[in-house]
Amino acid sequence: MIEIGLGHYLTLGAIIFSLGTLGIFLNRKNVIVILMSIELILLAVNINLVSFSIYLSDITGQIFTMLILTVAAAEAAIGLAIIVSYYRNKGSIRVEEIDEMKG
Amino acid sequence: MIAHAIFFYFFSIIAIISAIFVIVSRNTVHAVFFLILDFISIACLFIMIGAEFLGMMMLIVYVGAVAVLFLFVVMLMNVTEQKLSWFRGTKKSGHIPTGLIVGSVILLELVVIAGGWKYRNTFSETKFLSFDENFTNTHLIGNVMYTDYIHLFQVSGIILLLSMIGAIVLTYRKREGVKKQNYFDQVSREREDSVKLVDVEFDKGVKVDD
Amino acid sequence: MNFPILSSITFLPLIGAFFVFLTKSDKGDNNRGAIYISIFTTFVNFFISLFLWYSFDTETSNFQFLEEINWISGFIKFKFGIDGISILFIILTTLITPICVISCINSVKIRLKEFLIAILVLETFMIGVFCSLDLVIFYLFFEAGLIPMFLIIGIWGGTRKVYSAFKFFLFTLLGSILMLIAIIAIYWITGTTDVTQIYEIKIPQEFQYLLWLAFFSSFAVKLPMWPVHTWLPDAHVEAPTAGSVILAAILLKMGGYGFLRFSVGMFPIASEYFTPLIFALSIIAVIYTSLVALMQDDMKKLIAYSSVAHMGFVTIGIFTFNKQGIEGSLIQMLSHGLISAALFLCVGVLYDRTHSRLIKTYGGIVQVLPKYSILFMVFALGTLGLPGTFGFVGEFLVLVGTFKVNILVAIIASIGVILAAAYILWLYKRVVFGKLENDQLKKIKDVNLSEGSILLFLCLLIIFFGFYPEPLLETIRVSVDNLINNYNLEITRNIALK
Amino acid sequence: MYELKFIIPEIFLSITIFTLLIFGVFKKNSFEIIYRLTILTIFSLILIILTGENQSAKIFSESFVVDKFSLYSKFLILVSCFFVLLISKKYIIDIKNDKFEYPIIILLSILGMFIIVSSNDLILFYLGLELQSLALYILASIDRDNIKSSEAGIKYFVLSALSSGLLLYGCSLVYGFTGSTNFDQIALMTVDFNTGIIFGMVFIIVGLAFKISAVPFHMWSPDVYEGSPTSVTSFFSVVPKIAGVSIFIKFMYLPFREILTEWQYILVFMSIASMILGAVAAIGQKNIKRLMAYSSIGHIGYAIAGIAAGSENGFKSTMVYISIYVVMNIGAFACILLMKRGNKYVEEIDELSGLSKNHPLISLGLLIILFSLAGIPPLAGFFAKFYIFMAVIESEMYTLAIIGLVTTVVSAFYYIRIIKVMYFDDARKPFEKIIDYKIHGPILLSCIILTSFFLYPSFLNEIVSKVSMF
Amino acid sequence: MEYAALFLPLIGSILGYLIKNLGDLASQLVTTLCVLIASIFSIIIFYNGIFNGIYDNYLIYEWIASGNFIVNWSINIDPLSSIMLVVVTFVSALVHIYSIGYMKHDSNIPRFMSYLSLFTFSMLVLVVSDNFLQLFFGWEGVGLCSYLLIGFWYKKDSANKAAIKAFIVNRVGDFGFAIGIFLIFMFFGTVNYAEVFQLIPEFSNKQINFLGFNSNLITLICLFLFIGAMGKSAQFLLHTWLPDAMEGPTPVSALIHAATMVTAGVFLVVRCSPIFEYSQFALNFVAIIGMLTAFFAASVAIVQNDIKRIIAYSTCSQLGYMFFAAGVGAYHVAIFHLFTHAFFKALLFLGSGSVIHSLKDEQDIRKMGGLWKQMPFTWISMIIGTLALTGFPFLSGYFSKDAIIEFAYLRGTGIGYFSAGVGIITAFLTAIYSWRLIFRTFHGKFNNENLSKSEIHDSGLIIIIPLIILALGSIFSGFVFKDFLIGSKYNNFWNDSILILQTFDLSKLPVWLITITPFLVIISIPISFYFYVKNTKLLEKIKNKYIFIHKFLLNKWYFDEIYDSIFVKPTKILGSFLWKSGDVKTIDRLGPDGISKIIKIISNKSTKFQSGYIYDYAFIMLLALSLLLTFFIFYK
Repeated sequence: MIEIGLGHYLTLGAIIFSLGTLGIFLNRKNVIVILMSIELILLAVNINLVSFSIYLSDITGQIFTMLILTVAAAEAAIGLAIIVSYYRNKGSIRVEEIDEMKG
Repeated sequence: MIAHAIFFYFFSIIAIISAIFVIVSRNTVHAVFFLILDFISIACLFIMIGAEFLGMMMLIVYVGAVAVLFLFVVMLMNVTEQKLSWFRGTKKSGHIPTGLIVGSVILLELVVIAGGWKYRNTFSETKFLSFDENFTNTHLIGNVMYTDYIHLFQVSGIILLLSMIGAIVLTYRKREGVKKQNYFDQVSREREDSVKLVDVEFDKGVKVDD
Repeated sequence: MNFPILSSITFLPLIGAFFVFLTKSDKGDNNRGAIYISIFTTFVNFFISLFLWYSFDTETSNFQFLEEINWISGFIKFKFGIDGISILFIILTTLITPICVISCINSVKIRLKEFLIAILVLETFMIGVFCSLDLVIFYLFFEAGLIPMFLIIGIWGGTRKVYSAFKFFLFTLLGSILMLIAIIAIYWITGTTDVTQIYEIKIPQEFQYLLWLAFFSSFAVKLPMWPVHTWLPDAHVEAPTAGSVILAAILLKMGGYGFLRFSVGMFPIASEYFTPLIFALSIIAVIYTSLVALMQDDMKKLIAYSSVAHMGFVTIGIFTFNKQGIEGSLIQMLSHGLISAALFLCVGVLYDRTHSRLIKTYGGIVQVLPKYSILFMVFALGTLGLPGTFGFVGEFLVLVGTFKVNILVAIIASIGVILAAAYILWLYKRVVFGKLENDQLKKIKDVNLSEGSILLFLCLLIIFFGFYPEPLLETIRVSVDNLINNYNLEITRNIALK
Repeated sequence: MYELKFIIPEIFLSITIFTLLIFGVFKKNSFEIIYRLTILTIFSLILIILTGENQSAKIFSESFVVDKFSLYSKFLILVSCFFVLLISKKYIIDIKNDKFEYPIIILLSILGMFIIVSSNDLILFYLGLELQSLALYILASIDRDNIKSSEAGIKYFVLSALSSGLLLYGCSLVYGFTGSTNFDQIALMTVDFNTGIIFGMVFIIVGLAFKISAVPFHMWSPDVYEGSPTSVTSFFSVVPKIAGVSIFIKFMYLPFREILTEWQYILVFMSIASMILGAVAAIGQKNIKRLMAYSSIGHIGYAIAGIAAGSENGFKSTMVYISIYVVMNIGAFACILLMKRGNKYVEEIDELSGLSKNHPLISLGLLIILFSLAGIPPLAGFFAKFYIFMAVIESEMYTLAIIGLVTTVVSAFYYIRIIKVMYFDDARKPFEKIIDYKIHGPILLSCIILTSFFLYPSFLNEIVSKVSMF
Repeated sequence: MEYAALFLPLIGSILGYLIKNLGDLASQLVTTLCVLIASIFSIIIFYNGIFNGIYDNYLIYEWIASGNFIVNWSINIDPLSSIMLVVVTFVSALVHIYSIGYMKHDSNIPRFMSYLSLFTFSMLVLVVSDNFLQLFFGWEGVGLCSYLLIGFWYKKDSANKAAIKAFIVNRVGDFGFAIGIFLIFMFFGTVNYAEVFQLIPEFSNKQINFLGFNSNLITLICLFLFIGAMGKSAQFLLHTWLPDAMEGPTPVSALIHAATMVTAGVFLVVRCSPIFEYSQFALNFVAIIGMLTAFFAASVAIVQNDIKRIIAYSTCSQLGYMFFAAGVGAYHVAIFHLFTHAFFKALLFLGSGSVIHSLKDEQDIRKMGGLWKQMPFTWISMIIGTLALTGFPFLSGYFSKDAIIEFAYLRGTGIGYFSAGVGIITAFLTAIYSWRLIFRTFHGKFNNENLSKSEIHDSGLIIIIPLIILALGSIFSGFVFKDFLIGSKYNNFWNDSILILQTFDLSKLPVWLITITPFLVIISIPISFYFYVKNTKLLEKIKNKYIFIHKFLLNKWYFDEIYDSIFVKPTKILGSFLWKSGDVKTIDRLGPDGISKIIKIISNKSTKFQSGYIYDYAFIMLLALSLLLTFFIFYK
């Protein structure tokens, strides 16, 4: 317990990852929260990568993390843009109401 | 050692709790704030284990840009206040228990793998996370970022460009009926374009457009 | 390499179809060009096939007129060739197709051009089936025939055409996919899909059973055997006359041909092992469908069920593995090809005039259609296997062959012959004889020149071969001998191994 | 500098994108010209690839691979994109979506795909994937005034982001347990068995399966296909699939080649599930785009079956399959893009009723394409399936083969149902007469390829057999 | 000449139909001429056979050759076939002539004549064959012609039904016959008579397993062949078609259902005498069936009212005689009776046809009576025929029928004695019903209400001439040919065409046996005169007293009803059961329809998963992920 090793970090990553996934499929109301959950997942990945990188003394992992940060930002931007566009059409972003197409 | 442990537990507990609040809070603005808190605590952890450049990047990019973007959109759409928690739908369904079960199954399995990793032979002798004293983390990244990984850097640039284009395509609207000055048109206007000399025949008048 | 006569005979109709496609499609029924082209093509094809028969060497069991082109590089060759077994089917095909073309000129009212294209394309596929000496090529043609037939039933069919077309298509497709798996498996077992090579290499015994079953599933549906026959009555009933004719005369024969060429030829041990199964299904088919046929109120359905019964004889004959049985079933297939085609044409003649296939509509038509009645009678007699008609030769040989192998099967199958007499004569009585009560019937005209000449031609053929089947028997003799010899060799070798 | 000659196509593409973007921004109503320039760009890219460097190389510290396999995939991507752009132009203008960004985004997604198929490194692969996906999100919701399109965008975005997350998590595990992001290094490190790597592999496969819409990660595709503008749907159903399948193959056969027995389970499962669901769920569909979505789910099932065979023949057959699939789908969508009646594009299958009477040639074309999709010989679709099953049976996966073939029968049902609607049912009002060689040409070409394929079916094989990654 | 004798009727048949546009007369002439010439040729052949011993086998060509199954078309002339040739062509020629007059008013004369000639051809093919398959061809061919001719008046529903019945019952017989042929081919490897007969002795003790029963091969073959003969010759159990067949025109009944076709069965048994001789069981079976038929048919004939049916039952009965003659081994006697029977039965039929013709198609004898003055020629010829039939001394029937009873007795076995006894009783019954026919028709009161007596007159010359010729035949044929055919030197004539292993000793005949039959026959005349003309009330009384027996006989022992409920109805019910519940409700419902329904249900279910909600989609993805992970954790 006292000696903090890689396993601890990975466990933290795993917990945040699971919370992120839960956030996606338990959510019923707001699409933006789903976006935030996705950010949580990416965060979990970052934790993994950074701790691996430190552990392996290999800088690649951190580079990877940095690029993920970039991509996450881009993704968030586009995601929000789509949500805005949807909101303009529908007047709502409740997840429960996004069911125009099914079957 | 102990300091490491204390800091780790402190920040990770904050991170987990705030992550939980991100997904359960009724107010979206609160959720965004919890997200920011989460990022900050993770950034602290990064700094603590020696990835200080990344930790700072997190703060700048996530907290400074992404989270603000979120806040902006949340405010824009006026969807902040909700009566019920996010995961409670209008229709009754058993999705919460099943979701929790599936989530915990995934979590357990991931933890098992993380635990299993510990006993892997090749890596098991190292108990501490390693710190390289000679170079700072920033140096290390800087050394490779624009040399070995220049192509990645370029591609991520293109991705950002694309997201820009995308955001514009999806949300930018030309307002109809807004009068705007067009300097280029003004300057390039010639006499021939605007004045027309007409020989008017007697007693016929002239037909004027517009 | 000589002139590729088999390829030309196979692909000539396709070229014809292309030219028909190019003709101007008039709104009206004035598709002269299309008609002439298709008649010309099919007749030329018929004469080429006759020439093929003429130059066919009946003394050898080897495949003749071989053609070989690299096709899928490395493992599959486009191989064509015929022996005594396949040549007659080719002639049957080229004979029936012009008849269909001529018959449909009168009866098909809409989209004649497309109809002709479909028939011509179908002819290509059918001939291809009988020519191909490679399993993959065979499969290709075997399945491809579904497309035009599906359209023929669906577009020009009767009231329940959609149901029937779908049933036909999906049923036969489902049947044959297992065969595709088996073909591929054979390739990985033997390293080739060339039938002649597989004959020599011989498939190991332990694989034979499953492979045989896979092939069986395909042929049984196509043939069709009980209990997978139910697509046939529906398809026949709804198909236009020409479609029914082709279906009955040729498509069904592919199953029998497949059994002979592939099941017996490639898997002799499994064939022997599964003979009881075949016998059981076949005699059930013979009795069951004859009984069902007895009670039909729709002429086409009745004939369709009778086809199933007749095909039961074919399978029984093939799996006797003696000369009489196999030659008999070959003759039976040919005769059924002619007779059932003729019967469907007969029904078509009536249908064109009154637009009803129900038996109860008719009665006493001999008074208005005397010529027709005589021709119909000959075909009816052919169906019930009266000596002196083509139908008898095959049926009797099959029974003779079967009796040598399994007395019980032969006896039960013979009961089918009695039932055949019952249903076909009863049909004839209800349609042709009796009082002419339906006023609609009083105005109809006897067969016209084209119908009459087709039917008369078929009638003469049926009688001629009934009295003198020797040309056919001579053609198939050596090949059948060879088949049986190979089979016996394999069986004895297998027994010796045990 | 030596290395740059291998990425001439990518450089050319990037520079063109920038140029076109600048051009488009400054010129008004530039859609028409930029669209043409885009087509021209793609055409010249095809030429560049055909005439360009022919030898294999690994550049950028072995993270970027140029070999025949990637070149073939790129070629296929370009050609299919070329035709998709050709057929969809009229539609885009008709639905008033003629933004100049549209072709540029397509070019960007193609750049992403180029990176994907060439990548030999997890990071590069991820970036390429994101570049492509982001472009696709935008494309899906590009008809921004249409609620369906926005909804499609939202669904696609959320689910795809989730799948990217899963994929990334897998990447992190793989990186952590092997110590490298390079495919070759990963392959070396996976020799000794490790659950962590397998977990990473599972996550990565899930992410990839999502991108090519394999069951059970397919849920997005029917909705997105239906909601997106048809021009985008036709793009979706063809181009990203090529990149997805080719990177799928690459993952299975390069980094994970040592744990073949492990991923075969997943692939067999996904393949069977996709084939069955693709066949079964399509039956009840009324919207033809939705039907095409299920159809492509089914087809992906077959493609995966080829990969699952785990042999050289297996992945080659998959390449052949996807090539033929592209031909068929472009043809099919070209026909769908002709379904315009009274200034409105219609998507219901019933609208095709009696098409053969009013538009005999188009319906003949669609007939050939549909039969080919159903895999009926002698059309090319049959050969595609044939090669797949050759490989599958070679690996003695008989169950997979049998289930696969049974599903072809089921799927034949809904294909011929469309044919039934066109040919057997009564005629409706004819569609608007569209005479556009840019649409009819691809249909004709597609039909010619499909029907004449049997003349020399090893044509594609011979090309693919030269394609090797190793 | 042999070819001509065989093929002329065929040519006549085809030509006769083809030239129908030239008028009825042309086809009548052509067909009749052809058959006439053929009959002359056959007489020449017969003559050459008897006196010059010219017998030969003419091969026409190979019909079917499949492996060792080789069948020829050939003309085999031997004593048996030559005598049959004569019978067939001669009677046929007369019937042709008769038909010209009889069918005068019919609208389909060419068709009728053509059928008749075709029938003649088939019958000839049958008798001249040298192998079983050609025999089978003729066998079925005559069956077909019989079918066509019975159903000649196609507007009559009863005629059509009778035709189909005739064909199908015959088919049942043929089924047995075919199995016999299969057995022969299976064990002897050939279907040629000569070769088969040669091999028979070697196989005489061979036991085979037939459907689980061990039985003697020869017996089996004989029994199956005999089933065929039973069908064709309308023997007990398979006789039901013959009375119904009287729906056809009378010349048809005369030719087919009396003189020729029905005797084919007898011919078959005689032809196969080399086989039958080796199986006592089969012979006994033949004798018993023959006996039963003879008695049964005679008993039924007594109460029937349709003039043609009575004669038909009489035919049945006489065929029974022939069979039991064959059954006791007296094949030559059977043929002799066949020969004489052809004459007098044809005569009777044609005579009754003449009556029917005159009475405007009235066949019920209750509506006749007292016609002898109006139709003297017919009356006389009928009397001659009846006398011959009943075996009145020195007419043809006397020689042949008594000979049968005598030979049966001479056989010396139990069966032989028994059959002789039954034969005598049946002869008495025969006499009774024959005279009943005569008295009811020609004597007593005229009972017809539709027709005045003055309208009735004898038929024209063209009808009378055949009657006269046949009458002469009936009178003299027995006496003339007796010595050739059944005399003590019968072997001189028959050569090897029939085989009788155990010869008969004619000298052992007791006198009472020779005299008893003629005595019964003669006293039957006054008895029946009393019952049927003088004191009809007594008959009524007897009838009412034994109403049950009368009904039983009138309904022909209820055979038709029994067959209907055993075979016909169940077949139909089974047929529609298999169709409706077998094909439609079981195979289709479980097969294609069921599967497609299931697939549609699955399809609907599976599209329900596609709920449209993002969270559901994500959930399914993650669920699948967790399942995969779990799989790997527990699998590894």
